[in-house]
Amino acid sequence: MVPISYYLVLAAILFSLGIAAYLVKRNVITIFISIELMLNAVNLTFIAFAHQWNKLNGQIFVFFVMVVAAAEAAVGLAIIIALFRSRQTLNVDQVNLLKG
Amino acid sequence: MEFSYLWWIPLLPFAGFLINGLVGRKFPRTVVAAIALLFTAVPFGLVLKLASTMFASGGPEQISLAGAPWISVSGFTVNFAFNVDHLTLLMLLIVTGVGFLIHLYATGYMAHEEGYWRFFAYLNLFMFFMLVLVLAANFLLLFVGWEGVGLASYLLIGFYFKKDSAANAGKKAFIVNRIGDFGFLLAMFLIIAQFHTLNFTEVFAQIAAHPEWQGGMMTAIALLLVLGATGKSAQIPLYVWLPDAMEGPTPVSALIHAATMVTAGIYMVARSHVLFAHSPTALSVVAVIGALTAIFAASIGLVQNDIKRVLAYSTVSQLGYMFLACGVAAYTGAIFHLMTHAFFKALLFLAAGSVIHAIGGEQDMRAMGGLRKKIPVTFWTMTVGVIAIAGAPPLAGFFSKDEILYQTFASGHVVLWAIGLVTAGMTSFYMFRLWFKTFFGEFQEPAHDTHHGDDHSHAHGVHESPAIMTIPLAILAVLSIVGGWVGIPKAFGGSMEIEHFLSPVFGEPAAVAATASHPSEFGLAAVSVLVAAIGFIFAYVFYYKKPGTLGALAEKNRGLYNVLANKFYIDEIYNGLIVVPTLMFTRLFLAGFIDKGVVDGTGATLGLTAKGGGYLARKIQSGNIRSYAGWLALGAAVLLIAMTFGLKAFGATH
Amino acid sequence: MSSALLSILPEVVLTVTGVLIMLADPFFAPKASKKALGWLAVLGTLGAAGATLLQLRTHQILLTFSGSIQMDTFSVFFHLLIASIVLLTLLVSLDYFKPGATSHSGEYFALVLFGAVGMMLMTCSVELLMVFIGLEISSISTYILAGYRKGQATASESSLKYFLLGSFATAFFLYGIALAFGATGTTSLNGIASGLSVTAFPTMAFLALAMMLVGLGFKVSAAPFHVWTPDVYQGAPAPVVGLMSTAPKAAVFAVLLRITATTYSSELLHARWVWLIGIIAVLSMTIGNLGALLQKDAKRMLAYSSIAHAGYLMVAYTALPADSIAAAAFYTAGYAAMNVGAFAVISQLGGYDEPLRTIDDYRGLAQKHPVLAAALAFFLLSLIGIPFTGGFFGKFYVFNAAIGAGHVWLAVLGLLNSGVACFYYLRLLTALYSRKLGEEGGEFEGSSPAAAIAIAGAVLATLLLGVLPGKVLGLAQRGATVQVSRNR
Amino acid sequence: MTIDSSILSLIVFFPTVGAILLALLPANPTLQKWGALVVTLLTFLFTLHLPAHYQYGLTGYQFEVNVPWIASPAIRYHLGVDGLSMWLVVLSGFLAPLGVLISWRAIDRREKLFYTLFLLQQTAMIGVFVALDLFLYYGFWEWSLVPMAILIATFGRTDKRAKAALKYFLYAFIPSAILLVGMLWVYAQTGTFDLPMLQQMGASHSISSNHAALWLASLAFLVAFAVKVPVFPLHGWLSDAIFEAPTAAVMVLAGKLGLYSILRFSFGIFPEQSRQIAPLMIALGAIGIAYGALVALVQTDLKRLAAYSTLGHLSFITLGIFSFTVAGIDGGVYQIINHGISGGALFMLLGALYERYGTYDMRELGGVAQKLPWMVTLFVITALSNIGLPGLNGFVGEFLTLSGSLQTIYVAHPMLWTTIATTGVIFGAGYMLWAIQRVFYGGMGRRPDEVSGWDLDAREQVALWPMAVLFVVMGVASPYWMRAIDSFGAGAAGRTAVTDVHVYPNPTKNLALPETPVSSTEGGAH
Amino acid sequence: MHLALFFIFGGLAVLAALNLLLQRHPINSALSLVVVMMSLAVLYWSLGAEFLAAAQIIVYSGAVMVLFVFVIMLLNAGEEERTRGSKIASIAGFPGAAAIFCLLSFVFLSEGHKLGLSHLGGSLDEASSNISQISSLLFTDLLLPFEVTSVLILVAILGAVVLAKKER
Repeated sequence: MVPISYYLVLAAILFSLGIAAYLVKRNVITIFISIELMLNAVNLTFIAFAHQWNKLNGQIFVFFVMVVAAAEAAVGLAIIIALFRSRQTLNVDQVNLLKG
Repeated sequence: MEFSYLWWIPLLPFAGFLINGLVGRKFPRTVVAAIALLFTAVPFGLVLKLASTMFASGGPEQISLAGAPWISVSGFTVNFAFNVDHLTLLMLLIVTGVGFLIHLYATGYMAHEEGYWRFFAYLNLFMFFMLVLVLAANFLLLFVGWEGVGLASYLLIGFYFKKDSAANAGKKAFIVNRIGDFGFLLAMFLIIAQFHTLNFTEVFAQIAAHPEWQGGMMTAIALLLVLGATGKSAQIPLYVWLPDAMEGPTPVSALIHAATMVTAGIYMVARSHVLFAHSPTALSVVAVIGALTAIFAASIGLVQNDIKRVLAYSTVSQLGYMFLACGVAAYTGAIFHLMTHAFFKALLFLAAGSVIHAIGGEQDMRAMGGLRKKIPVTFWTMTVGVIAIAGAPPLAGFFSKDEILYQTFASGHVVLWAIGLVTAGMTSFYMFRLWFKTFFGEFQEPAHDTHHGDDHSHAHGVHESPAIMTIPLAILAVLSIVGGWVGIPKAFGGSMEIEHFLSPVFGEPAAVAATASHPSEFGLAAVSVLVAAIGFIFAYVFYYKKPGTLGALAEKNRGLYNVLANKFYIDEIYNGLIVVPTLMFTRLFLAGFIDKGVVDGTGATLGLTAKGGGYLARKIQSGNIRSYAGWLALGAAVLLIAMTFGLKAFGATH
Repeated sequence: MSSALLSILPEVVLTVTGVLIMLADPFFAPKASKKALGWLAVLGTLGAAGATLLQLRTHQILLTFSGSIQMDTFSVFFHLLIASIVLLTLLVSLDYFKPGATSHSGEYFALVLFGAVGMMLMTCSVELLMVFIGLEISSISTYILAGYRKGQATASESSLKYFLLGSFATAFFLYGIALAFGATGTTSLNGIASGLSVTAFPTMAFLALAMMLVGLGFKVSAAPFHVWTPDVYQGAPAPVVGLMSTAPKAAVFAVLLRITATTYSSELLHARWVWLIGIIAVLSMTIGNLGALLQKDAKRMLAYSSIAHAGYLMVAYTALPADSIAAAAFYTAGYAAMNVGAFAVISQLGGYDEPLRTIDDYRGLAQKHPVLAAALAFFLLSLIGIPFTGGFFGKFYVFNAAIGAGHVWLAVLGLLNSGVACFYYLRLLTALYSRKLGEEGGEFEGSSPAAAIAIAGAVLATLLLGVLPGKVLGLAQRGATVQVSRNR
Repeated sequence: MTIDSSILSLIVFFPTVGAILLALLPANPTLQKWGALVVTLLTFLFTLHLPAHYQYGLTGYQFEVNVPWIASPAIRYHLGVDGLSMWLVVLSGFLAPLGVLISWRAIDRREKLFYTLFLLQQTAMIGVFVALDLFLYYGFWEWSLVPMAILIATFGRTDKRAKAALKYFLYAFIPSAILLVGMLWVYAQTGTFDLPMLQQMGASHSISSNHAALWLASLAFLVAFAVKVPVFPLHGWLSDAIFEAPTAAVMVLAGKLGLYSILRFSFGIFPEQSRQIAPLMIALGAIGIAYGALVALVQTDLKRLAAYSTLGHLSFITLGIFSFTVAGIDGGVYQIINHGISGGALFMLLGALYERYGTYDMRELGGVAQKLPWMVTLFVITALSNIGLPGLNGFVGEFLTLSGSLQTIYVAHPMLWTTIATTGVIFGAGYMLWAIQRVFYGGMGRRPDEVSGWDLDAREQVALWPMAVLFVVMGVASPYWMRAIDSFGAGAAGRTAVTDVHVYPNPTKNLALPETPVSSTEGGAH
Repeated sequence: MHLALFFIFGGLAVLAALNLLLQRHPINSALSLVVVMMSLAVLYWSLGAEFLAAAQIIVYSGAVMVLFVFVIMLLNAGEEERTRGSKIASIAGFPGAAAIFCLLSFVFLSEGHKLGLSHLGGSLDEASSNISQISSLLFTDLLLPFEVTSVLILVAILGAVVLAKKER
């Protein structure tokens, strides 16, 4: 018997680690990976709450999040490829032509 | 309306102005002159007609002519309205009569000038405004004429606008007059606030009905009016424009700056005598200003070398007399002197013009001499003028000046009387000085010095002026002799007709005059004649007998001489104390600090602040995704905290 | 027609058209002009607009698909708005891709249509799941559209920034949904609305709303979540910017309105929400306007301006329900008309490769293209908020609502901001009408006929919204009444 | 639709129609010029309908048209004129053709743009004068900025034109934004934008009971208007805008709109607050008069000189209207018209001078009178009108405003402020005459020496002489105009029982000794 | 038992996430994420979401992560350079992240008593399996989202084609 709040805190930890990773990582792909981490944290929250409320909606939401994440991954990686083609770099710190 | 022809008195000159001003350029000179003369002569005729009506026994003492409203707002209306009483009539006679003569003279004098049409247009314009001034039935209409003559004076002084000095003098005249007008305006505002009308009859009736109103507001109004008068009538402290005004053509000096316009201040004070009667303070101020101006200007006149400037300072000095007369409530004396002065001063100026004309534009008396034979008519007429102003009986100046001095003495202002007396001596001296320097001594071949004085470079050889100029001289000379006879006091066996004539306006002669003994009046007259004789003797000695002694004297008293020659440095003092500081203050503080600094600076500072904000906003926009994520994270955190714990800090209780 | 089909008819029409375009695309040579497909898309959009009008005529509120779709005047308003924006964008884009510029011009039209499907779905969904999916469809398609000019180094950067930051924000939004679900046990907006007032977890509800606000704030580029906007707009193709600065924002604002409506029943919640939004509004206006002051690039400047406009719009959210909803809805319409128009002109001037970017490049434009310049000037005036333009009435209603609700300070700050704003709009405007041409000699491209129609349409819309706002406002007010009546 | 109810709409929108026509016509300079001239002349003719059919005995609005426009918020298309606005409309109509005439040669490129904007500006301006719905008014008010800003930005004469245009726009727009807040607040309180209704509410103190809020709202109104006037020290934009703007634009740049708005809206909606702030405004007016004249005195550029002169003249009006005396308000309104004509003529002449010598710098000019006699004639007449020579129009207005300011009961020392204000007549003469001297008199300046100028041509004479004639006619026949104005002024000065305003019993008490006449029973100033 | 399961896999997930953060090579990060996902799958299962647990492994860590790894390999991404591109990320971002974490944990823990306890593998409805419940829901009530997802995927495909395809 684990309190639901434990799951939620775990999700919060993962979410924050995702943010942190986003901030730390220089490689575009890794940053993208961090986002996936955040999404996973949210998924965990959903499932925990679904358990709490004893409702399937939460779980189904997670299912859709997975689909969306897959779609995003396809597009995101395509964008990254396009970027790499034009810039020859994956380092975000060097992607700053647009500023000011 | 029986008297509706009065409207034409000012309007005809105005028509002349319009015709000459708009299309005169295309006319030949004779036509221009004819128009100008015609539109001056007819009003003169109308005035004569009017005079005959009013002089006739049983004739009206006062004629009121109300026209359309000019300014009309709820609770306050000013009409175009004329009011003719004996004072006005006298002024009308002087203005139109002397005005016509001077017009006549000018047709000859200006015959070869460029802008002939312009000159006569301006001259007619002047006539228009001057006539409005004297005819006006309320302060505001008077003010129209008042400012209008100032405008005409401005235009005529600056007639030779190519010359910087002329343009400057015109401007100076206008601006100094405006300082006076500033006072006049304020006086009118106060009158409106107090009486809700500007009509002479109503205002004075209200005042007269309340003998208990003394000082206070009355003094304030009166003093402000006096400020106006000092401007127009060239009194201390605003006399400075008049000597410079001699930059204008000589007929202008004669008409405007001697005979008519400059007397407007006297006229206005006399017109407001009911008001002044309620303010002894103001009267004293007037008297003191007058006396001081008289002697002050006379002392400067002692050493001037420009013939017209001598006459100009003399005018200022004589106006001082009139002021003095007003100040001692001897309004009749003031008006009397105003009239005689109009005759002889116009004569003097015209004669001086004739002299200048004769010798090709030279105005410096040091370059003159021995003209007696060359231009006899001018010489003789001028001699009459000089004697008249010097105050020798039985010429006009004697009676009027004597009346003023007597009234001053009789009213107990002994010091002022003494000042007046000394001034009389000085007047005699500088006039004869002028006379001797111009007509006696060695004849000098005129140097054609075109930059100096009127532009008379056409003159070849010294010659007498044409008849069209000498005839007015002659007429004025006659008037200068006989003009005073209307005011021969009883002590001399006269009947003081002018006093009776003006009594509907000023009331019966003051008790002091009535009770004064004839012997004292006779004695005083003798003293003044003596003083005038002393003046003559000095002039005779220094400038005829032993020319050069005075030079030595001046050398010894270099300091005093310089002070006088430089007109007490008043222009410089005004410049240094008022004009330059004002300009510096404006340039540095107002335009520099307030306008550029505060007014513009506030806007600029706000703009810069906004731009600084823009710079910061751009700084945030570093282009780095991780930074952006950082902002997002921070923003999210703040938002979450704010939402969770409420916004008590912001007082969000709603 | 079944009510279920009717309720999503516009989306269906658009989807079908999009699919048709995709099917037809292979029949064209890769780099050939695909204008025909564009016209097809235009037809589809017109069809969708027609379908929306059909919805409008039913005069009823349809709750379909197990309560996840709600067809009401509110949704119809935004459907029409989005359809109009898409229509103008398509018209502007018809000649935007010159033959040979890219081999994907066919997909472009399909993507625009699919994106529109997502946006429309957002506005008619009352189920957060549908909102989320709609949001993702619209987001992903705009991510792609932003990076369309692959040849440009800035394009992929723009796309990447949009994508990475967008996903980041989506995670927050999603977390918010999760928390809302946690607090109320449902992801249906109607359920949440009734659940919020009785929830056992009020703090969680606060967090949920805040998290959603982060995600949605990002999408409408409200400060402090605006950082992506200038970079993305600058790198994206002009017609796309016109689209993505208006249509998805309108959709998100609609969602935000619906979410705001859920808070009305909880006094405490609503008070906090209002204050937060007020502060976000002020921040957005200020940062947006200040940031724009020093910009040289016209698109970038307008990007900052769009941040500011998001701020103005959010002012409406602080007011009482009925007025504010109508005001906000009207504002989105006014803003859409002028902004799409402005970017339409810019896209015509700049062309695909955008040789003319900075304000200096626009110098003297009025001499070369007086009509285009006048149109742009008009849009700029509307953006400033000069009366008799849509922009003015938008602001007018918004601030009127705020003052009506007693938030005079917001109105003062907002209008002061609009004062500051006129500085940079005018800089562009005066450049248009200045004497000298730009340094490069200013070889502007003329506008294509289709784009001319679009620009004329935008001008007309802006003008109509400014002179006769009654019709649109009436629709918005009817929509607002639906929202209020449901939640009160 | 009778002619009386549609004439205002016609006047307002006819220039717009003209502008659209011009925009559609080809950019042929001659065509554009003549087109603009015809349109403006026709508009002027239409405006003349107003004085011809105005019912002078009545107060209140005439030629009204009042139809609903927008349901929510309640906005109506409500136009009308009264004694205040009628002559302003005619004045705007009168100035427009003159503006076209004077631009004939000065605008030698992009005529189409110029005249289109010029006509749009006219619509906005007249619209401001006739709108009786607060919202409608605001619309015109804001719109009046735009064509003007573009005109300055496009046709300004130096490289700083864009900056000047921006400055002008920002100065006017930012306070207008606050004005909008004030308007919306008033609407929130009253539920109406209709001016006559608001005036009634203002008079009966029923707009709001919140005094602080009313104060703030009245300030929001006043500041926006005061900047537009401009009232010292809010004139930061004036000098630069006038310096840059083309003549036709300068003629309508300052004065009218702001002052009218103060009279109509500040006084109308906030009668009490306006009186409370009167001491400040009177002081600013008086200082502005002296300040404008003094600063004008030290300018070397004619346009800047004229700009500060404008400031001075407008300050007379501020002083007058805030005295809340009949004379002050009547004179102020009259002076608005005068300034439109006299100031307009001055700028026209300066523009003509610039066409000839390409400079406004007095240091480069001089002796021009020798070459251009007509020019100098008209210039002197105009200058005299500007410095308020009696018998010309300027005097009537100045005299009334100053006499009004002395009678005001809303400041403690009316004499002091009136005295300061009256110094303006001295300095005013100073800078004007000095300018005339430096430009026209004396020796030949550098430019006139190099460039052969030409005297006023027929077109310019046609444009200028009507103004010169008006100077005189308005100077001697003021009642013709005043009767309409007075019906407004008497109302505005005496409007409502004003509570809560400190009133000083006798305006000239400070000067008067106890025994002097105190005829306060007659109560000239109410 | 349940608690141990939670702590073991929860701990694993956190450690893997930390590893993700600390590793410098993208591949390592990607694989760390796979570990996180695997651990979460266990936790999903423990919360009664069997279907999602399976999907997590098959779809997420299987398909999606493979895509990541594939792209990493395709682009031949090497170790990250530690460039200093952003100060804000650490100045503003980390405090932000920490604050978010603290706030969330605080809220969850303080409201924890109101939240219930989880029971291991507790199916939501004893009568049918998790999968059948989900699928019945998916094809009835949630049919529309399901269908709309197809549009999403269509967009994604389009995007991938448009962006990743080389222009000839």
